[in-house]
Amino acid sequence: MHDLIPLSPLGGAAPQVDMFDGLQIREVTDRALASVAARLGHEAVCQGTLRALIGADLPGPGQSVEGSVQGLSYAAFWTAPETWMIDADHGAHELLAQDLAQALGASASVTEQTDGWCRFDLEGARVCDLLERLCAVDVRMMGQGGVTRTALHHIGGYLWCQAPGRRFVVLGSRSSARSLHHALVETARSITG
Amino acid sequence: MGYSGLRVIYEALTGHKGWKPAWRDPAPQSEYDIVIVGGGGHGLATAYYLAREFGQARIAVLEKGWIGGGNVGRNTTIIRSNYLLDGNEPFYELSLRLWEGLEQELNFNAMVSQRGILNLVHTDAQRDAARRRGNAMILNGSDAELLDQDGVRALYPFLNFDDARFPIKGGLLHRRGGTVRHDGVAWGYARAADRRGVDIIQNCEVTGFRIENGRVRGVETSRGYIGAGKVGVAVAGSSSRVMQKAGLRLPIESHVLQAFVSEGLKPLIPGVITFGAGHFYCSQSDKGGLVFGGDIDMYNSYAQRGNLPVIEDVLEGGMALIPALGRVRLLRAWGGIMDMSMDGSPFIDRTGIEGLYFNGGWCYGGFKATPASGFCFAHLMATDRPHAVAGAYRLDRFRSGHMIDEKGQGAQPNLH
Amino acid sequence: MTVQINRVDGGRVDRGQRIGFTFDGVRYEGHPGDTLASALMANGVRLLGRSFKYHRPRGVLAFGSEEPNALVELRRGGRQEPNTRATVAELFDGLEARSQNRFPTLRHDLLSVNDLFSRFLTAGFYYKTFMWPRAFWERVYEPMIRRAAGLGSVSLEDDPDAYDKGFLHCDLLVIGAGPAGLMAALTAARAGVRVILADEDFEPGGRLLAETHVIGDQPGADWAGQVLDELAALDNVRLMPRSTVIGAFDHGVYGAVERVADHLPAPASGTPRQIFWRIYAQRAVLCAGATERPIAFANNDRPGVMLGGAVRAYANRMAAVPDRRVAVFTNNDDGHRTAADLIAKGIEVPCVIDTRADAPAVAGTDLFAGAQVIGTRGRLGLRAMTLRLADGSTRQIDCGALAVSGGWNPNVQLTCHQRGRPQWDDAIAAFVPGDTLPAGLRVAGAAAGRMSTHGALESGAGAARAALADLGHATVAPDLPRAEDAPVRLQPFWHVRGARGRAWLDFQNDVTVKDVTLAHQENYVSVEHLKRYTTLGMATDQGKTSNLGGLAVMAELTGKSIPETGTTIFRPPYTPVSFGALAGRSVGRAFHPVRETPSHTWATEQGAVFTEVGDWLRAQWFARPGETHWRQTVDREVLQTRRSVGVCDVTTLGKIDVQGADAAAFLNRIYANGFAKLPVGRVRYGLMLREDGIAYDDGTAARLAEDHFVVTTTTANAVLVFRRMEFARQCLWPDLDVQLVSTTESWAQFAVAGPKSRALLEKIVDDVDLSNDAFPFMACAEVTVCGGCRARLFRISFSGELAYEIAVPTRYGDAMIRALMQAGEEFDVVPYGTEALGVMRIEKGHAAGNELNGTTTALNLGLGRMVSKKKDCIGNTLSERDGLNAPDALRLVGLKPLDPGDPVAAGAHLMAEAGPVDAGHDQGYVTSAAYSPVLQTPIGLAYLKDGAARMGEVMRLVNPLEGTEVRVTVVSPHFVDPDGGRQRA
Amino acid sequence: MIIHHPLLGPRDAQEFVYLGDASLIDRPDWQAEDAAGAFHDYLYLRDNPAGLHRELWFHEQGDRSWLVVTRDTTTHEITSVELARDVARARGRSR
Repeated sequence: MHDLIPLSPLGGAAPQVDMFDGLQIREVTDRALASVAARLGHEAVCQGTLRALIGADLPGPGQSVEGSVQGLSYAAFWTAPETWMIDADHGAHELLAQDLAQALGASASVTEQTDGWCRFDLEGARVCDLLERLCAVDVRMMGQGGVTRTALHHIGGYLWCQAPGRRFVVLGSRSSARSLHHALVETARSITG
Repeated sequence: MGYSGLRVIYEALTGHKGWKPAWRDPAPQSEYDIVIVGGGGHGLATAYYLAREFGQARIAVLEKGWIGGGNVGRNTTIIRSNYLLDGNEPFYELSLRLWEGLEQELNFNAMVSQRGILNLVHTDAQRDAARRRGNAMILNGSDAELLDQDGVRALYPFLNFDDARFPIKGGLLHRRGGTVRHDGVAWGYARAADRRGVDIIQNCEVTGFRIENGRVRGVETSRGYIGAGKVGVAVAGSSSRVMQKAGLRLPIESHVLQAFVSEGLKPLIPGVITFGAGHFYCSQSDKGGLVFGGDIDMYNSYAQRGNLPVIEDVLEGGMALIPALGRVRLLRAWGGIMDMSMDGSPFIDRTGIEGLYFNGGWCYGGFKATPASGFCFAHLMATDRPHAVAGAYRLDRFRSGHMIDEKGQGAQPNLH
Repeated sequence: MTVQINRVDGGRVDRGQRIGFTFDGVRYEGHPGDTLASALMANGVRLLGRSFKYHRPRGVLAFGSEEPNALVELRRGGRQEPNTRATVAELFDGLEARSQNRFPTLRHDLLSVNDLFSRFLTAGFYYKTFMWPRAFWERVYEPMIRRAAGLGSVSLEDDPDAYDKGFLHCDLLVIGAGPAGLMAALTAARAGVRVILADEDFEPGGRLLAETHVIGDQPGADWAGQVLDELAALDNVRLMPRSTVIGAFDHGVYGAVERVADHLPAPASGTPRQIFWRIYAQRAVLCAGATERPIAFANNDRPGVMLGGAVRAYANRMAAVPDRRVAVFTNNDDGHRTAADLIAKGIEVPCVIDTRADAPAVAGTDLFAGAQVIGTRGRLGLRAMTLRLADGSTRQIDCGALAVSGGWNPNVQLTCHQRGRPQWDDAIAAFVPGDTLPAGLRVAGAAAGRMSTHGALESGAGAARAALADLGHATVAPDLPRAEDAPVRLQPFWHVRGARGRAWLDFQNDVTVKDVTLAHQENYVSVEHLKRYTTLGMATDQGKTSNLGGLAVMAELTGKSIPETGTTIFRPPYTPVSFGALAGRSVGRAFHPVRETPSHTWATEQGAVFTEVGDWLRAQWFARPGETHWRQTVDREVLQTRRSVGVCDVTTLGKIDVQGADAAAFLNRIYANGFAKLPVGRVRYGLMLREDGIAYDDGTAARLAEDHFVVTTTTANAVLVFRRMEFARQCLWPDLDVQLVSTTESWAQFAVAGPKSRALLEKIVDDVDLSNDAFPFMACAEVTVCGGCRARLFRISFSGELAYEIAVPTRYGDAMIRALMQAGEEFDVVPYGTEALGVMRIEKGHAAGNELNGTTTALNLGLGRMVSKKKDCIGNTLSERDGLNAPDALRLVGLKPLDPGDPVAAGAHLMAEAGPVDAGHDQGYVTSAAYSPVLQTPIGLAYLKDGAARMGEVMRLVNPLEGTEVRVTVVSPHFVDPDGGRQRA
Repeated sequence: MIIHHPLLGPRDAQEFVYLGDASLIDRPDWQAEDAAGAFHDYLYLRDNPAGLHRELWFHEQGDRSWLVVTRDTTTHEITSVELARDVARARGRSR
């Protein structure tokens, strides 16, 4: 095993947590991500292989699914036509992209995305109050598993609803982690202050 | 009847009974030697210079609405000669020189105010570009000064120097640039042209061109057919619409540019400032309103109005540059339709149709060009030769690869 | 402390609490529920400001946001707030207000001398004079005019308050919470749809709070309160008081400003002063009510002359009256209500002057039917007025206030924001919303010309039901409570004729009937000419109380009807909006997001100086103790890199993952040079053109597998190149099998350059033969580093040295740079920043952003032969145009000064060694310049006409901007290692 | 403005980047007789209608689809939105 010590997107050795009245903002670093794009003419093979790999049918636009195979849990969300992001535990799947590519062969293009993103999990009764100050998405109507790409305070990213009205995941571009975090925290103070 | 301070006093003392219409409202005649389509700044200036400089008579300006109702009355009133490229800078320098004597020439105070224009630079690459531009300006007989941060601070101490995302490193100052009362330009040219016999015909929309054997014979209008020896079209914003009636397809898209004014304030901003790290430029009118703008709305439009993203983008730039403006209020936002050309530069050219001339493609820079545009278009129409400083403004320049692309953005009009 | 002499009984102010505030330094008291205007009124203060041009005394005219006169400055320092309408400023304890546009004091304003010269200062006088001598305009006239003009002032201190933005979604947006809006909101809310009810007032209810009307069995205000209680209890309703909808934009997007803390001394910590909401509404109902209009008569601008409905609202809602003796001047029945309500409050109403000969009688006061007000007196406030009775006789009446009603104009502003034109309604002698409304918007209540309370309730419910029907929701018709349904009885009357003195139309901008007459005389007849020539309607109220009056006068002069004369449409915003709200939190350092490189933390520890490159922050150089000038630092970084090895974070370069069976074919069309045959494990430099044949971007493409490339772009163009590649993929060649993913963020990438780079990397990279044979120049491979961390290794060089770029997953970027520095210690490794990077690439003659400036071709760059003519690629065809291939086309050259002490400045221009210096003799320009510590001389890259053929020529490099002119020699742009031996070593 | 994305429903136009006339899909054949003229007309000339306009938008803050939006340039009303890839194929573009 190599000896390189990872840093969190916010630059810490450990992920950061911020607590507010009715809202928690938690930096998350233990997820692996890889995108899978089906190749032309291989869509069915790609989907079938992935179904077996993650234990769930791939979702349609704006949606995510969760699945599990051999005790390992996965999630997948739609990102573009015939393209999905696969999410898995980083500890068990540091080489997620490599593994997927191997399994999918020429049926798909797989790209490692784990470190392209910073992730913040937002939880609490005020989460919609927070998000409606940051992005144009109708967050109050987002259902379980809904995923949408949007811009939060000029920073592009994904918004993933894990419990309507209560728990959302924000994936933002990793290099802007501090700006995104600043926006989340400032806005959290604004709504709870 | 001339305008002067003495005249104002005399009229005041005698009940203002002597003031005459600034221009007549003649009925259209059946035929003119020259018909100018478009009663905006460029069309009125063209008519004026045709009469004044080129000895032409029997001229009419046809305006579909009321004169000065297009972009000459909707812009942010800036004049400048700070261009980079050879095809442009001599033209805009001529324009600036014409501005400098305009009021005396027209006997109309359009409030030409050379308050200075400062283009801020925030990176080394911008400073290099500013140096190249400043030198090009000077080599073309214009004026430019390169300021460092202290130089900028001395002029505008309230800009954001200390807490800026993109710190101000300096700026290119063009002292002879400034502002002009935009409506006054249209009215001044209209009055002066009228006094030289030009018929200004409002509420007269051109609905078609009569073209016979490759030569223009006249125009169909909402007020009937009007014959013409030559027809010049100066309808920037609507160029494609009008020229389409003559069967021409242009290298132009129409886009909306929004402009803004704040509530009136006591003097605050002496000149014109252009933010180099966001979409924001600003000056203060003589009435006290901050007059400002930013980028176009990006999509093709003829609607003369824009949307919130650009409004917010402009104000974000404004606040980033001048944090003291937080409690100043935006009073009014409006939109004008820009002829965005494929290289960001205009056209003053003949068309494939004999006797039909075209002036357009001014992007969002037409106002400052008004005098030179009128002068050069008049020159072209009167002599059938382009004026020396407008020779590059040809419609076929993309075919031959002679683009005049100040911004280097290529054939995407909304990026110019 | 003054006594509230004009406070009357009743009203909605909380007399139980007293609030202290100051105006022009004098301390007064008011109550919660007061506005600054009502509190000053209660305290007997009538003079609040000065007009724009003549500096005439000005008092309160109106009740709400349409106020043109009572503009004041609030607060101090960074919170100083100019031009605030006292009529909408909520009172709070400690509020500090000052009058503006006066010197030295409000009562004694020196510029009121302008009024004496008013006959000289008519509409447009400035277009006719100030022209001689020419130089006097900027030096004398204009400064004088500017000082006199303007209204309030800005402190020039930074605003300390925060502003938020937000986004709301609803099925129905109801704009205005008067009777129509409340009924619309209630109807929709009961149907269960998502409703937003926004009202600009701090207390919703609209005119129901200002009138004595009864709804059902209860006072109107109580009914409003009951409805609001019901709405507040529903989850599907969002009530937004203190929220002004300022604009109707495309496709149901509305802008609204919520004033969160303007009624507080300061916002609570962390909370915003205001929020700018973007509201996405499926449907909207405009219930913005109506604005009363004045009647123009001689000296109708004195403090104390007010709109009748406003006087009534102050009396009924605020329990304040402008005076104890108030006369009424009206052309319609609504004026009579004012008289009745005032009388009920115990105010003396000496008379009602009604222009209508057949005006109905009013109980409790004298009626002068068919009479007109022809003059007023009172230097700083109304004391008396003169009437001309129906029989032509005149009469003088003492009064401290005059309530004027010329009828009511529907507030159609938002219906015009998408350039809809209102239409004339003879029945109410006003413009009502036209046919072309913003899509999805309906209008109800007085805004739609339904002037009675019943009409408001009925049309509000109807509009909501129609809107919901559009959306497929069934609604139940609500039981409409009983309410007054008086018809509008009005005789249009705009201005009093045949009287001496100026009659004001636009109070703030000092536009009088005479000005309109002059505009007509001078042919400024179209409405737009009238407005622009006279400034009518251009003040901070945007003509809410003045436009129609001016139009009516012009209509009379032209002999046309008002609708034939025209109308002006309104533009956003409905009321002025603070810059701060529209900017939100994108201010200061948060103006744009910051992008940090993976080594940012480490670089900060090293004391790096950072520079902005787009949104990225990059280390510019790493100063060491004892270095006093950045040049010392950069020279060291360059020399040490070229001598041993340097490390630079190059993560910011765009990285695009290109995969698919047709990936090679795709790149072959994207790049001007060929890529089809690039072997796996190799990298190639690539040049992209725009379709117009101009060089667009350059970078490398590494072939990791038959069907997998990694493309790099310049930092500046990363996003744009990706977008263009997607365009080509989706729109031009949709059946090529290729997939694109931006991976710029995923990999931390470092350049390791210099003769010792191989030795350094051999310590880092696991088990890979890095020898020149095994891993030659332009090789690439997927490897592991530091005992198993996956990585990508590219042997590419921007510096011209033996060099590599090594990429690891971003989370390990920090550890990687530390590992590189540690491993490199024995080789005297140096970190270098963008400045040294730039110096080395100039020394090597590599083009960068300054050379790829969007106007230059491959030919200009000296890369003409790279453009393959044997294949289709973007830009190929149009690159062949004559204008881009002139014999003397610019060519990239190097420059060296004859005297190494002379500067070479980027942006300086090249002239022949002898001859004139002007644009006509311009030969080219310097794109990039640097001091070369290797050559120990300044050097530059330049575009020079026919430059390739001019090697060795001595030229003048002129920089008149900074007053320098130096002699330079034209040389090859490849200053260092021109045959590339080092990078292949 | 709101663009009704065929896959993602209504989205604020601010999430998109505008390119221009959808005729930019119809890139000429580089080997045709008058390729230079065809490319000139393709790249530089525009109908620029006052009325219905088919135009290209890129969903940059979304799924990275290029869309063909039919919009009235005088009112901004949008009457149809299609995936540009489908439009391109329908216009005969392939490999």
